[in-house]
Amino acid sequence: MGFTSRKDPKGVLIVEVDGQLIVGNRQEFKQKILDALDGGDRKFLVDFTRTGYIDSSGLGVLVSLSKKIRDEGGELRLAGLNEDLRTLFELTKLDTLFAISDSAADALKVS
Amino acid sequence: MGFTSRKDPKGVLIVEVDGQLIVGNRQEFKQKILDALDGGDRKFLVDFTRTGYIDSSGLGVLVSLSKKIRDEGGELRLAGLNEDLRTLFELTKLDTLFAISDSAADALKVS
Amino acid sequence: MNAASRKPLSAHVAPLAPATRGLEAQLAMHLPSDVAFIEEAVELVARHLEAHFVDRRTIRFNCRVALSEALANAIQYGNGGDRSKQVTVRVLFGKTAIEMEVSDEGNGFNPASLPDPTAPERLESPDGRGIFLIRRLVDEVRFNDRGNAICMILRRA
Amino acid sequence: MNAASRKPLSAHVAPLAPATRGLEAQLAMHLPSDVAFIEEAVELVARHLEAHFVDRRTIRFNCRVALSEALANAIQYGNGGDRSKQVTVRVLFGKTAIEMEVSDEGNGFNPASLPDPTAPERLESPDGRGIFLIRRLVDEVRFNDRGNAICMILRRA
Ligand SMILES: Nc1ncnc2c1ncn2[C@@H]1O[C@H](COP(=O)(O)OP(=O)(O)O)[C@@H](O)[C@H]1O
Ligand SMILES: Nc1ncnc2c1ncn2[C@@H]1O[C@H](COP(=O)(O)OP(=O)(O)O)[C@@H](O)[C@H]1O
Repeated sequence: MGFTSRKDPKGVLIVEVDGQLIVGNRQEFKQKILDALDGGDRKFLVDFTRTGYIDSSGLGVLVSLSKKIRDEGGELRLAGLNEDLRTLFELTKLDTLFAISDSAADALKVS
Repeated sequence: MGFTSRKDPKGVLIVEVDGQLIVGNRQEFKQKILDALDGGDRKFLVDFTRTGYIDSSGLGVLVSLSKKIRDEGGELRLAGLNEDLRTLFELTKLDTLFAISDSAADALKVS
Repeated sequence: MNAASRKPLSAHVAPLAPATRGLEAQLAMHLPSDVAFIEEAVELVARHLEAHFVDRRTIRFNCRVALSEALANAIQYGNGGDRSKQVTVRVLFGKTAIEMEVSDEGNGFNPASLPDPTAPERLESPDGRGIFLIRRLVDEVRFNDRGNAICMILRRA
Repeated sequence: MNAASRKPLSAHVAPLAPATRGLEAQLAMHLPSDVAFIEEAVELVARHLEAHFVDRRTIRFNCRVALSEALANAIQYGNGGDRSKQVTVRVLFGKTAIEMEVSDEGNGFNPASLPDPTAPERLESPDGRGIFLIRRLVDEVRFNDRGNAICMILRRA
Protein backbone atom coordinates (compact mmCIF):
# COMPACT_ATOMS: atom_id res chain seq x y z
CA MET A 1 0.00 0.00 0.00
CA GLY A 2 1.34 3.39 -0.96
CA PHE A 3 2.79 5.50 -3.70
CA THR A 4 6.33 5.31 -4.98
CA SER A 5 7.78 7.73 -7.47
CA ARG A 6 10.88 7.85 -9.63
CA LYS A 7 12.17 10.15 -12.34
CA ASP A 8 12.66 8.82 -15.86
CA PRO A 9 15.80 10.05 -17.78
CA LYS A 10 13.53 12.22 -19.96
CA GLY A 11 12.24 13.98 -16.85
CA VAL A 12 8.87 12.23 -16.52
CA LEU A 13 7.79 11.69 -12.91
CA ILE A 14 6.41 8.17 -12.66
CA VAL A 15 4.11 7.53 -9.70
CA GLU A 16 3.15 3.95 -8.95
CA VAL A 17 -0.09 3.23 -7.09
CA ASP A 18 0.49 0.17 -4.96
CA GLY A 19 -2.85 -1.10 -3.64
CA GLN A 20 -5.91 1.13 -3.75
CA LEU A 21 -6.54 4.70 -4.82
CA ILE A 22 -9.61 5.53 -2.78
CA VAL A 23 -11.15 8.13 -0.52
CA GLY A 24 -8.87 7.11 2.34
CA ASN A 25 -5.57 7.85 0.60
CA ARG A 26 -6.32 10.03 -2.42
CA GLN A 27 -5.28 13.16 -0.48
CA GLU A 28 -1.78 11.79 0.06
CA PHE A 29 -1.59 10.94 -3.64
CA LYS A 30 -2.81 14.38 -4.67
CA GLN A 31 -0.34 16.14 -2.41
CA LYS A 32 2.55 14.10 -3.76
CA ILE A 33 1.80 15.20 -7.31
CA LEU A 34 1.02 18.82 -6.40
CA ASP A 35 4.34 19.08 -4.53
CA ALA A 36 6.17 17.83 -7.61
CA LEU A 37 4.25 20.29 -9.79
CA ASP A 38 5.28 23.07 -7.41
CA GLY A 39 8.84 21.79 -7.61
CA GLY A 40 8.85 22.27 -11.37
CA ASP A 41 7.85 18.86 -12.72
CA ARG A 42 5.57 19.01 -15.73
CA LYS A 43 5.40 15.49 -17.14
CA PHE A 44 3.60 12.90 -15.01
CA LEU A 45 2.86 9.25 -15.50
CA VAL A 46 0.64 7.33 -13.07
CA ASP A 47 1.36 3.61 -13.23
CA PHE A 48 -1.55 1.39 -12.15
CA THR A 49 0.18 -1.94 -12.77
CA ARG A 50 0.04 -2.81 -9.07
CA THR A 51 -3.32 -1.25 -8.30
CA GLY A 52 -6.19 -3.29 -6.90
CA TYR A 53 -9.06 -0.89 -7.36
CA ILE A 54 -9.90 2.80 -7.69
CA ASP A 55 -13.07 4.40 -6.38
CA SER A 56 -14.89 7.45 -7.72
CA SER A 57 -12.94 9.79 -5.47
CA GLY A 58 -9.73 8.31 -6.89
CA LEU A 59 -11.06 8.99 -10.39
CA GLY A 60 -12.00 12.49 -9.25
CA VAL A 61 -8.53 13.26 -8.00
CA LEU A 62 -7.06 12.17 -11.33
CA VAL A 63 -9.49 14.48 -13.15
CA SER A 64 -8.63 17.50 -11.04
CA LEU A 65 -4.89 16.83 -11.12
CA SER A 66 -4.96 16.44 -14.88
CA LYS A 67 -6.65 19.82 -15.19
CA LYS A 68 -4.17 21.51 -12.85
CA ILE A 69 -1.21 20.02 -14.67
CA ARG A 70 -2.58 21.07 -18.06
CA ASP A 71 -3.10 24.59 -16.72
CA GLU A 72 0.62 24.67 -15.92
CA GLY A 73 1.48 23.51 -19.42
CA GLY A 74 2.20 19.96 -18.33
CA GLU A 75 0.76 16.53 -19.06
CA LEU A 76 -0.60 13.62 -17.04
CA ARG A 77 -0.58 10.16 -18.58
CA LEU A 78 -1.98 6.90 -17.22
CA ALA A 79 -0.59 3.42 -17.78
CA GLY A 80 -0.83 -0.18 -16.64
CA LEU A 81 -4.61 -0.36 -16.24
CA ASN A 82 -5.88 -3.91 -16.16
CA GLU A 83 -9.17 -4.85 -17.76
CA ASP A 84 -11.20 -3.99 -14.65
CA LEU A 85 -9.66 -0.56 -14.19
CA ARG A 86 -10.04 0.18 -17.88
CA THR A 87 -13.74 -0.65 -17.53
CA LEU A 88 -14.05 2.00 -14.82
CA PHE A 89 -12.62 4.64 -17.14
CA GLU A 90 -14.88 3.50 -19.96
CA LEU A 91 -18.04 3.42 -17.84
CA THR A 92 -17.39 6.97 -16.67
CA LYS A 93 -16.21 8.06 -20.15
CA LEU A 94 -12.99 9.28 -18.53
CA ASP A 95 -11.10 7.25 -21.12
CA THR A 96 -11.87 10.16 -23.47
CA LEU A 97 -10.22 12.62 -21.08
CA PHE A 98 -6.92 10.87 -20.41
CA ALA A 99 -3.99 9.67 -22.45
CA ILE A 100 -3.93 5.99 -21.48
CA SER A 101 -1.05 3.70 -22.45
CA ASP A 102 -0.85 -0.04 -22.01
CA SER A 103 2.36 0.07 -20.00
CA ALA A 104 4.66 2.62 -18.43
CA ALA A 105 7.26 1.75 -21.08
CA ASP A 106 4.77 2.50 -23.88
CA ALA A 107 3.82 5.79 -22.24
CA LEU A 108 7.44 6.86 -21.97
CA LYS A 109 8.10 6.17 -25.65
CA VAL A 110 5.52 8.77 -26.71
CA SER A 111 6.44 11.38 -24.08
CA MET B 1 -16.35 -37.62 -0.57
CA GLY B 2 -17.03 -41.24 0.04
CA PHE B 3 -15.56 -44.63 0.81
CA THR B 4 -13.57 -46.77 -1.58
CA SER B 5 -12.45 -50.26 -0.78
CA ARG B 6 -10.04 -52.73 -2.31
CA LYS B 7 -8.71 -56.13 -1.32
CA ASP B 8 -5.00 -56.58 -0.61
CA PRO B 9 -3.34 -59.83 -1.88
CA LYS B 10 -3.21 -61.08 1.71
CA GLY B 11 -6.98 -60.71 1.97
CA VAL B 12 -7.13 -57.49 3.97
CA LEU B 13 -10.06 -55.25 3.03
CA ILE B 14 -8.76 -51.71 2.84
CA VAL B 15 -11.39 -48.97 3.17
CA GLU B 16 -10.36 -45.42 2.36
CA VAL B 17 -12.25 -42.53 3.92
CA ASP B 18 -12.27 -39.71 1.43
CA GLY B 19 -13.47 -36.51 3.12
CA GLN B 20 -15.26 -36.69 6.45
CA LEU B 21 -16.40 -39.51 8.69
CA ILE B 22 -19.21 -37.86 10.57
CA VAL B 23 -22.78 -38.30 11.71
CA GLY B 24 -24.08 -37.68 8.19
CA ASN B 25 -22.25 -40.59 6.53
CA ARG B 26 -21.11 -42.96 9.27
CA GLN B 27 -24.10 -45.24 8.63
CA GLU B 28 -23.00 -45.83 5.04
CA PHE B 29 -19.48 -46.56 6.28
CA LYS B 30 -20.71 -48.95 8.94
CA GLN B 31 -22.91 -50.83 6.49
CA LYS B 32 -20.06 -51.21 4.02
CA ILE B 33 -17.90 -52.91 6.63
CA LEU B 34 -20.71 -54.99 8.11
CA ASP B 35 -21.60 -56.30 4.65
CA ALA B 36 -18.01 -57.35 4.11
CA LEU B 37 -17.96 -59.01 7.52
CA ASP B 38 -21.12 -60.90 6.56
CA GLY B 39 -19.45 -61.85 3.29
CA GLY B 40 -16.59 -63.50 5.17
CA ASP B 41 -13.95 -60.77 5.40
CA ARG B 42 -12.10 -60.77 8.70
CA LYS B 43 -9.15 -58.41 8.26
CA PHE B 44 -9.95 -54.73 7.87
CA LEU B 45 -7.82 -51.68 7.41
CA VAL B 46 -9.32 -48.19 7.47
CA ASP B 47 -7.08 -45.72 5.67
CA PHE B 48 -7.49 -42.08 6.79
CA THR B 49 -4.85 -40.60 4.49
CA ARG B 50 -7.45 -38.58 2.61
CA THR B 51 -9.67 -37.78 5.57
CA GLY B 52 -10.43 -34.19 6.58
CA TYR B 53 -11.97 -34.74 9.97
CA ILE B 54 -13.83 -37.27 12.09
CA ASP B 55 -16.47 -36.41 14.67
CA SER B 56 -17.39 -38.30 17.83
CA SER B 57 -20.01 -40.37 16.01
CA GLY B 58 -17.32 -41.37 13.53
CA LEU B 59 -15.11 -42.44 16.42
CA GLY B 60 -18.10 -44.26 17.90
CA VAL B 61 -18.72 -46.24 14.75
CA LEU B 62 -15.08 -47.33 14.68
CA VAL B 63 -15.35 -48.47 18.29
CA SER B 64 -18.45 -50.54 17.68
CA LEU B 65 -17.18 -52.02 14.41
CA SER B 66 -13.89 -52.98 16.04
CA LYS B 67 -15.80 -54.84 18.75
CA LYS B 68 -18.03 -56.65 16.23
CA ILE B 69 -15.06 -57.64 14.12
CA ARG B 70 -13.14 -58.94 17.16
CA ASP B 71 -16.21 -60.93 18.19
CA GLU B 72 -16.04 -62.67 14.81
CA GLY B 73 -12.35 -63.40 15.30
CA GLY B 74 -11.23 -60.64 12.95
CA GLU B 75 -9.18 -57.50 13.29
CA LEU B 76 -9.65 -53.79 12.48
CA ARG B 77 -6.55 -51.66 11.96
CA LEU B 78 -6.31 -47.93 11.35
CA ALA B 79 -3.70 -46.13 9.25
CA GLY B 80 -2.81 -42.82 7.69
CA LEU B 81 -3.93 -40.56 10.54
CA ASN B 82 -2.44 -37.09 10.29
CA GLU B 83 -1.40 -35.20 13.40
CA ASP B 84 -4.86 -33.73 13.96
CA LEU B 85 -6.66 -37.05 13.66
CA ARG B 86 -4.13 -38.71 15.92
CA THR B 87 -4.84 -36.01 18.50
CA LEU B 88 -8.53 -36.97 18.45
CA PHE B 89 -7.66 -40.56 19.26
CA GLU B 90 -5.28 -39.49 21.99
CA LEU B 91 -7.70 -37.05 23.61
CA THR B 92 -10.37 -39.74 23.77
CA LYS B 93 -7.82 -42.42 24.75
CA LEU B 94 -9.03 -44.47 21.81
CA ASP B 95 -5.40 -44.79 20.71
CA THR B 96 -5.18 -47.47 23.44
CA LEU B 97 -8.05 -49.41 21.85
CA PHE B 98 -6.92 -49.55 18.23
CA ALA B 99 -3.92 -50.85 16.34
CA ILE B 100 -2.79 -47.68 14.57
CA SER B 101 -0.13 -47.72 11.85
CA ASP B 102 1.52 -44.76 10.18
CA SER B 103 0.56 -45.83 6.68
CA ALA B 104 -1.53 -48.47 4.98
CA ALA B 105 1.70 -50.07 3.75
CA ASP B 106 3.03 -50.32 7.32
CA ALA B 107 -0.24 -51.82 8.50
CA LEU B 108 -0.18 -54.46 5.77
CA LYS B 109 3.36 -55.52 6.66
CA VAL B 110 2.24 -56.58 10.14
CA SER B 111 -1.04 -58.19 9.08
CA MET C 1 -30.31 3.18 -17.11
CA ASN C 2 -29.81 1.16 -20.23
CA ALA C 3 -29.59 -2.48 -19.29
CA ALA C 4 -27.60 -3.35 -22.38
CA SER C 5 -24.85 -0.90 -21.45
CA ARG C 6 -24.34 -2.66 -18.12
CA LYS C 7 -21.42 -4.88 -17.54
CA PRO C 8 -22.96 -8.37 -17.58
CA LEU C 9 -21.91 -9.09 -14.03
CA SER C 10 -23.75 -12.29 -13.40
CA ALA C 11 -21.83 -13.96 -16.18
CA HIS C 12 -18.67 -13.68 -14.10
CA VAL C 13 -20.17 -15.25 -11.04
CA ALA C 14 -20.11 -19.01 -10.71
CA PRO C 15 -21.84 -20.82 -7.87
CA LEU C 16 -19.83 -22.66 -5.26
CA ALA C 17 -18.77 -26.28 -5.52
CA PRO C 18 -21.56 -28.75 -6.34
CA ALA C 19 -21.63 -29.87 -2.70
CA THR C 20 -23.49 -26.68 -1.87
CA ARG C 21 -27.08 -27.32 -0.94
CA GLY C 22 -27.65 -23.62 -0.63
CA LEU C 23 -27.46 -22.72 3.02
CA GLU C 24 -27.95 -19.00 3.47
CA ALA C 25 -25.68 -16.95 5.65
CA GLN C 26 -25.59 -13.33 6.68
CA LEU C 27 -22.58 -11.27 7.68
CA ALA C 28 -23.01 -8.13 9.76
CA MET C 29 -20.35 -5.53 10.50
CA HIS C 30 -20.33 -2.12 12.11
CA LEU C 31 -17.71 0.51 11.51
CA PRO C 32 -16.98 3.95 12.87
CA SER C 33 -17.58 6.88 10.51
CA ASP C 34 -13.99 7.29 9.41
CA VAL C 35 -12.88 6.74 5.83
CA ALA C 36 -9.70 5.11 7.16
CA PHE C 37 -11.78 1.99 7.89
CA ILE C 38 -13.08 1.57 4.36
CA GLU C 39 -10.15 -0.38 3.05
CA GLU C 40 -10.21 -2.97 5.82
CA ALA C 41 -13.99 -3.30 5.67
CA VAL C 42 -13.92 -3.83 1.91
CA GLU C 43 -11.11 -6.34 2.25
CA LEU C 44 -12.94 -8.25 4.94
CA VAL C 45 -16.18 -8.44 2.99
CA ALA C 46 -14.28 -9.47 -0.13
CA ARG C 47 -12.65 -12.30 1.79
CA HIS C 48 -16.01 -13.45 3.09
CA LEU C 49 -17.49 -13.24 -0.39
CA GLU C 50 -14.72 -15.50 -1.60
CA ALA C 51 -16.01 -18.09 0.84
CA HIS C 52 -19.10 -18.31 -1.38
CA PHE C 53 -17.84 -17.89 -4.90
CA VAL C 54 -15.48 -19.88 -7.01
CA ASP C 55 -14.90 -17.10 -9.49
CA ARG C 56 -13.13 -14.34 -7.65
CA ARG C 57 -12.88 -11.79 -10.37
CA THR C 58 -16.19 -10.04 -9.78
CA ILE C 59 -15.63 -10.13 -6.06
CA ARG C 60 -12.16 -8.69 -6.31
CA PHE C 61 -13.22 -5.82 -8.39
CA ASN C 62 -16.88 -4.96 -8.82
CA CYS C 63 -17.85 -5.67 -5.25
CA ARG C 64 -14.87 -3.84 -3.85
CA VAL C 65 -15.50 -0.70 -5.84
CA ALA C 66 -19.25 -0.72 -5.20
CA LEU C 67 -18.85 -1.35 -1.48
CA SER C 68 -16.11 1.23 -1.20
CA GLU C 69 -18.39 3.85 -2.81
CA ALA C 70 -21.34 3.02 -0.59
CA LEU C 71 -19.18 3.16 2.54
CA ALA C 72 -17.63 6.47 1.54
CA ASN C 73 -21.08 7.98 1.04
CA ALA C 74 -22.45 6.57 4.30
CA ILE C 75 -19.45 7.87 6.26
CA GLN C 76 -19.08 11.26 4.62
CA TYR C 77 -22.61 12.31 3.68
CA GLY C 78 -24.82 10.11 5.81
CA ASN C 79 -22.94 10.36 9.09
CA GLY C 80 -21.03 13.51 8.19
CA GLY C 81 -17.78 11.96 9.36
CA ASP C 82 -19.03 11.93 12.97
CA ARG C 83 -17.08 8.98 14.38
CA SER C 84 -19.63 8.39 17.11
CA LYS C 85 -22.14 7.43 14.43
CA GLN C 86 -22.01 3.95 12.98
CA VAL C 87 -22.15 2.55 9.52
CA THR C 88 -23.64 -0.91 9.26
CA VAL C 89 -22.79 -3.40 6.55
CA ARG C 90 -24.92 -6.48 6.04
CA VAL C 91 -24.10 -9.08 3.44
CA LEU C 92 -26.63 -11.77 2.68
CA PHE C 93 -25.16 -14.78 0.94
CA GLY C 94 -28.26 -16.23 -0.64
CA LYS C 95 -28.92 -19.21 -2.85
CA THR C 96 -29.37 -17.14 -5.97
CA ALA C 97 -28.02 -13.72 -5.03
CA ILE C 98 -25.66 -11.81 -2.84
CA GLU C 99 -26.97 -8.64 -1.25
CA MET C 100 -24.69 -6.04 0.27
CA GLU C 101 -26.50 -3.43 2.34
CA VAL C 102 -24.83 -0.31 3.72
CA SER C 103 -26.77 1.91 6.07
CA ASP C 104 -25.94 5.06 8.02
CA GLU C 105 -27.56 7.18 10.73
CA GLY C 106 -28.17 10.17 8.44
CA ASN C 107 -31.28 11.69 6.91
CA GLY C 108 -30.80 10.08 3.54
CA PHE C 109 -31.11 11.69 0.11
CA ASN C 110 -33.02 11.34 -3.11
CA PRO C 111 -31.01 9.08 -5.42
CA ALA C 112 -33.37 9.78 -8.33
CA SER C 113 -32.19 13.40 -8.54
CA LEU C 114 -28.55 12.74 -9.39
CA PRO C 115 -27.20 14.17 -12.66
CA ASP C 116 -25.41 11.98 -15.23
CA PRO C 117 -21.65 12.29 -14.61
CA THR C 118 -20.87 11.27 -18.20
CA ALA C 119 -22.65 14.32 -19.67
CA PRO C 120 -20.08 16.50 -21.49
CA GLU C 121 -20.51 19.43 -19.09
CA ARG C 122 -19.89 17.19 -16.06
CA LEU C 123 -17.08 15.08 -17.43
CA GLU C 124 -14.35 17.18 -15.82
CA SER C 125 -16.07 17.36 -12.45
CA PRO C 126 -14.10 15.72 -9.64
CA ASP C 127 -17.30 14.37 -7.99
CA GLY C 128 -20.60 12.72 -8.69
CA ARG C 129 -19.54 9.31 -9.98
CA GLY C 130 -20.17 7.17 -6.89
CA ILE C 131 -23.79 6.08 -7.22
CA PHE C 132 -23.38 5.99 -10.98
CA LEU C 133 -20.52 3.49 -10.69
CA ILE C 134 -22.37 1.37 -8.16
CA ARG C 135 -25.29 1.06 -10.57
CA ARG C 136 -22.98 -0.11 -13.34
CA LEU C 137 -21.00 -2.57 -11.25
CA VAL C 138 -23.77 -4.57 -9.60
CA ASP C 139 -26.90 -6.18 -11.01
CA GLU C 140 -29.45 -4.19 -9.03
CA VAL C 141 -29.46 -1.26 -6.61
CA ARG C 142 -32.23 -0.43 -4.15
CA PHE C 143 -32.52 2.38 -1.62
CA ASN C 144 -34.81 2.48 1.37
CA ASP C 145 -37.43 5.24 1.38
CA ARG C 146 -35.44 7.53 3.64
CA GLY C 147 -32.36 7.11 1.48
CA ASN C 148 -29.93 6.19 4.26
CA ALA C 149 -29.59 2.54 3.25
CA ILE C 150 -28.41 1.20 -0.08
CA CYS C 151 -28.78 -2.44 -1.08
CA MET C 152 -26.54 -3.74 -3.84
CA ILE C 153 -27.54 -7.03 -5.40
CA LEU C 154 -25.40 -9.45 -7.36
CA ARG C 155 -27.19 -12.38 -8.95
CA ARG C 156 -25.50 -15.72 -9.03
CA ALA C 157 -25.21 -17.43 -12.36
CA MET D 1 -10.92 -30.01 33.17
CA ASN D 2 -7.18 -29.78 33.50
CA ALA D 3 -5.99 -26.73 31.56
CA ALA D 4 -2.55 -28.23 31.03
CA SER D 5 -4.01 -31.27 29.28
CA ARG D 6 -5.71 -29.04 26.73
CA LYS D 7 -4.35 -28.69 23.29
CA PRO D 8 -2.86 -25.19 23.32
CA LEU D 9 -5.14 -23.97 20.63
CA SER D 10 -4.47 -20.28 20.74
CA ALA D 11 -0.85 -20.94 19.88
CA HIS D 12 -1.92 -22.08 16.42
CA VAL D 13 -3.97 -19.01 15.72
CA ALA D 14 -2.29 -16.01 14.20
CA PRO D 15 -4.08 -12.71 13.72
CA LEU D 16 -4.79 -11.45 10.26
CA ALA D 17 -2.46 -9.31 8.21
CA PRO D 18 -1.10 -6.21 9.98
CA ALA D 19 -3.51 -4.02 8.01
CA THR D 20 -6.27 -5.24 10.28
CA ARG D 21 -7.54 -2.54 12.60
CA GLY D 22 -9.85 -5.00 14.21
CA LEU D 23 -13.27 -4.55 12.71
CA GLU D 24 -15.70 -7.02 14.21
CA ALA D 25 -18.04 -9.04 12.08
CA GLN D 26 -20.75 -11.54 12.79
CA LEU D 27 -21.96 -14.37 10.60
CA ALA D 28 -25.41 -15.85 11.09
CA MET D 29 -26.78 -19.00 9.51
CA HIS D 30 -29.89 -21.11 9.94
CA LEU D 31 -30.17 -24.74 8.97
CA PRO D 32 -32.92 -27.32 8.94
CA SER D 33 -32.66 -30.09 11.52
CA ASP D 34 -31.14 -32.68 9.25
CA VAL D 35 -27.66 -34.06 9.76
CA ALA D 36 -27.15 -34.01 6.00
CA PHE D 37 -26.58 -30.25 6.27
CA ILE D 38 -23.78 -30.47 8.80
CA GLU D 39 -21.01 -30.95 6.32
CA GLU D 40 -21.94 -27.95 4.21
CA ALA D 41 -22.52 -25.75 7.25
CA VAL D 42 -19.16 -26.68 8.73
CA GLU D 43 -17.46 -26.11 5.40
CA LEU D 44 -19.09 -22.72 5.00
CA VAL D 45 -18.14 -21.54 8.47
CA ALA D 46 -14.60 -22.83 7.98
CA ARG D 47 -14.29 -20.84 4.80
CA HIS D 48 -15.54 -17.72 6.54
CA LEU D 49 -13.15 -18.30 9.41
CA GLU D 50 -10.35 -18.42 6.90
CA ALA D 51 -11.27 -14.88 5.95
CA HIS D 52 -10.05 -13.89 9.42
CA PHE D 53 -7.10 -16.09 10.15
CA VAL D 54 -3.77 -16.48 8.47
CA ASP D 55 -3.07 -19.84 10.08
CA ARG D 56 -5.62 -22.26 8.74
CA ARG D 57 -4.68 -25.33 10.69
CA THR D 58 -6.84 -24.75 13.73
CA ILE D 59 -9.70 -23.66 11.56
CA ARG D 60 -9.47 -26.67 9.35
CA PHE D 61 -9.51 -29.08 12.14
CA ASN D 62 -10.45 -27.99 15.64
CA CYS D 63 -13.24 -25.68 14.56
CA ARG D 64 -14.64 -28.19 12.12
CA VAL D 65 -14.80 -30.99 14.63
CA ALA D 66 -16.19 -28.78 17.41
CA LEU D 67 -18.82 -27.22 15.17
CA SER D 68 -19.76 -30.57 13.70
CA GLU D 69 -20.33 -31.95 17.21
CA ALA D 70 -22.41 -29.00 18.32
CA LEU D 71 -24.54 -29.15 15.18
CA ALA D 72 -25.10 -32.88 15.51
CA ASN D 73 -26.29 -32.42 19.10
CA ALA D 74 -28.55 -29.47 18.23
CA ILE D 75 -30.12 -31.37 15.34
CA GLN D 76 -30.46 -34.78 16.96
CA TYR D 77 -31.07 -34.08 20.66
CA GLY D 78 -32.16 -30.44 20.72
CA ASN D 79 -34.56 -30.49 17.79
CA GLY D 80 -35.02 -34.26 17.71
CA GLY D 81 -34.42 -34.35 13.97
CA ASP D 82 -37.65 -32.42 13.36
CA ARG D 83 -36.80 -30.66 10.10
CA SER D 84 -39.33 -27.90 10.75
CA LYS D 85 -37.21 -26.76 13.69
CA GLN D 86 -34.18 -24.64 13.03
CA VAL D 87 -30.64 -24.68 14.23
CA THR D 88 -28.95 -21.30 14.36
CA VAL D 89 -25.23 -20.76 14.03
CA ARG D 90 -23.70 -17.43 14.94
CA VAL D 91 -20.00 -16.76 14.54
CA LEU D 92 -18.56 -13.60 16.02
CA PHE D 93 -15.20 -12.64 14.56
CA GLY D 94 -13.87 -10.42 17.31
CA LYS D 95 -10.64 -8.55 17.82
CA THR D 96 -9.29 -11.02 20.34
CA ALA D 97 -11.54 -14.05 20.00
CA ILE D 98 -13.79 -15.99 17.72
CA GLU D 99 -17.06 -17.22 19.18
CA MET D 100 -19.15 -19.92 17.52
CA GLU D 101 -22.64 -20.25 18.97
CA VAL D 102 -25.00 -23.08 18.05
CA SER D 103 -28.56 -22.97 19.36
CA ASP D 104 -31.58 -25.17 18.89
CA GLU D 105 -35.29 -25.06 19.73
CA GLY D 106 -35.12 -27.85 22.29
CA ASN D 107 -35.39 -27.93 26.06
CA GLY D 108 -31.68 -28.13 26.65
CA PHE D 109 -29.81 -30.40 29.02
CA ASN D 110 -27.42 -30.25 31.94
CA PRO D 111 -23.87 -30.36 30.56
CA ALA D 112 -22.40 -30.68 34.08
CA SER D 113 -23.85 -34.18 34.45
CA LEU D 114 -21.96 -35.87 31.63
CA PRO D 115 -19.71 -38.83 32.48
CA ASP D 116 -16.05 -38.95 31.43
CA PRO D 117 -15.84 -40.94 28.17
CA THR D 118 -12.18 -41.80 28.80
CA ALA D 119 -12.98 -43.74 31.99
CA PRO D 120 -12.04 -47.42 31.45
CA GLU D 121 -15.63 -48.66 31.75
CA ARG D 122 -16.78 -46.16 29.09
CA LEU D 123 -13.91 -46.46 26.67
CA GLU D 124 -15.71 -48.97 24.44
CA SER D 125 -18.95 -47.04 24.37
CA PRO D 126 -19.95 -45.81 20.91
CA ASP D 127 -21.34 -42.53 22.33
CA GLY D 128 -20.67 -39.76 24.76
CA ARG D 129 -17.58 -38.10 23.31
CA GLY D 130 -19.15 -35.05 21.67
CA ILE D 131 -19.14 -32.41 24.41
CA PHE D 132 -15.91 -33.88 25.75
CA LEU D 133 -14.18 -33.32 22.42
CA ILE D 134 -15.58 -29.82 22.04
CA ARG D 135 -14.11 -28.89 25.43
CA ARG D 136 -10.70 -30.16 24.38
CA LEU D 137 -10.66 -28.56 20.95
CA VAL D 138 -11.60 -24.96 21.78
CA ASP D 139 -10.35 -22.58 24.44
CA GLU D 140 -13.61 -22.10 26.30
CA VAL D 141 -17.12 -23.53 26.24
CA ARG D 142 -20.22 -21.87 27.67
CA PHE D 143 -23.82 -23.02 27.74
CA ASN D 144 -26.86 -20.86 28.29
CA ASP D 145 -28.94 -21.63 31.40
CA ARG D 146 -31.51 -23.66 29.52
CA GLY D 147 -28.81 -25.70 27.83
CA ASN D 148 -30.04 -25.29 24.26
CA ALA D 149 -27.22 -22.98 23.18
CA ILE D 150 -23.51 -23.70 23.26
CA CYS D 151 -20.88 -21.03 22.74
CA MET D 152 -17.41 -22.17 21.72
CA ILE D 153 -14.64 -19.62 22.10
CA LEU D 154 -11.27 -19.55 20.40
CA ARG D 155 -8.86 -16.89 21.56
CA ARG D 156 -6.66 -15.19 19.04
CA ALA D 157 -2.96 -15.16 19.76
N1 LIG E 1 -25.66 7.93 2.39
C1 LIG E 1 -25.92 9.17 1.92
N2 LIG E 1 -26.51 10.09 2.72
C2 LIG E 1 -26.78 11.33 2.27
N3 LIG E 1 -26.49 11.75 1.01
C3 LIG E 1 -25.88 10.90 0.16
C4 LIG E 1 -25.58 9.57 0.55
N4 LIG E 1 -25.01 8.96 -0.50
C5 LIG E 1 -24.96 9.85 -1.49
N5 LIG E 1 -25.49 11.04 -1.10
C6 LIG E 1 -25.63 12.26 -1.93
O1 LIG E 1 -25.55 11.90 -3.28
C7 LIG E 1 -24.54 12.66 -3.94
C8 LIG E 1 -23.90 11.88 -5.04
O2 LIG E 1 -23.10 10.85 -4.48
P1 LIG E 1 -22.08 10.07 -5.39
O3 LIG E 1 -22.77 9.65 -6.63
O4 LIG E 1 -21.47 9.00 -4.57
O5 LIG E 1 -20.97 11.14 -5.81
P2 LIG E 1 -20.00 11.98 -4.87
O6 LIG E 1 -19.84 11.25 -3.60
O7 LIG E 1 -18.76 12.09 -5.65
O8 LIG E 1 -20.70 13.32 -4.69
C9 LIG E 1 -23.61 13.12 -2.84
O9 LIG E 1 -22.94 14.29 -3.18
C10 LIG E 1 -24.55 13.28 -1.68
O10 LIG E 1 -25.14 14.54 -1.70
N1 LIG F 1 -28.40 -29.52 22.22
C1 LIG F 1 -28.73 -30.51 23.07
N2 LIG F 1 -30.00 -30.64 23.52
C2 LIG F 1 -30.35 -31.62 24.37
N3 LIG F 1 -29.49 -32.55 24.85
C3 LIG F 1 -28.21 -32.49 24.45
C4 LIG F 1 -27.77 -31.48 23.55
N4 LIG F 1 -26.43 -31.66 23.36
C5 LIG F 1 -26.08 -32.74 24.08
N5 LIG F 1 -27.14 -33.25 24.74
C6 LIG F 1 -27.14 -34.42 25.67
O1 LIG F 1 -25.83 -34.64 26.09
C7 LIG F 1 -25.46 -36.00 25.83
C8 LIG F 1 -23.98 -36.10 25.51
O2 LIG F 1 -23.72 -35.53 24.25
P1 LIG F 1 -22.33 -35.78 23.56
O3 LIG F 1 -21.26 -35.53 24.54
O4 LIG F 1 -22.31 -34.96 22.33
O5 LIG F 1 -22.29 -37.31 23.22
P2 LIG F 1 -23.28 -38.17 22.29
O6 LIG F 1 -23.89 -37.23 21.32
O7 LIG F 1 -22.40 -39.19 21.68
O8 LIG F 1 -24.29 -38.77 23.22
C9 LIG F 1 -26.36 -36.45 24.71
O9 LIG F 1 -26.57 -37.83 24.71
C10 LIG F 1 -27.64 -35.68 25.00
O10 LIG F 1 -28.40 -36.37 25.96
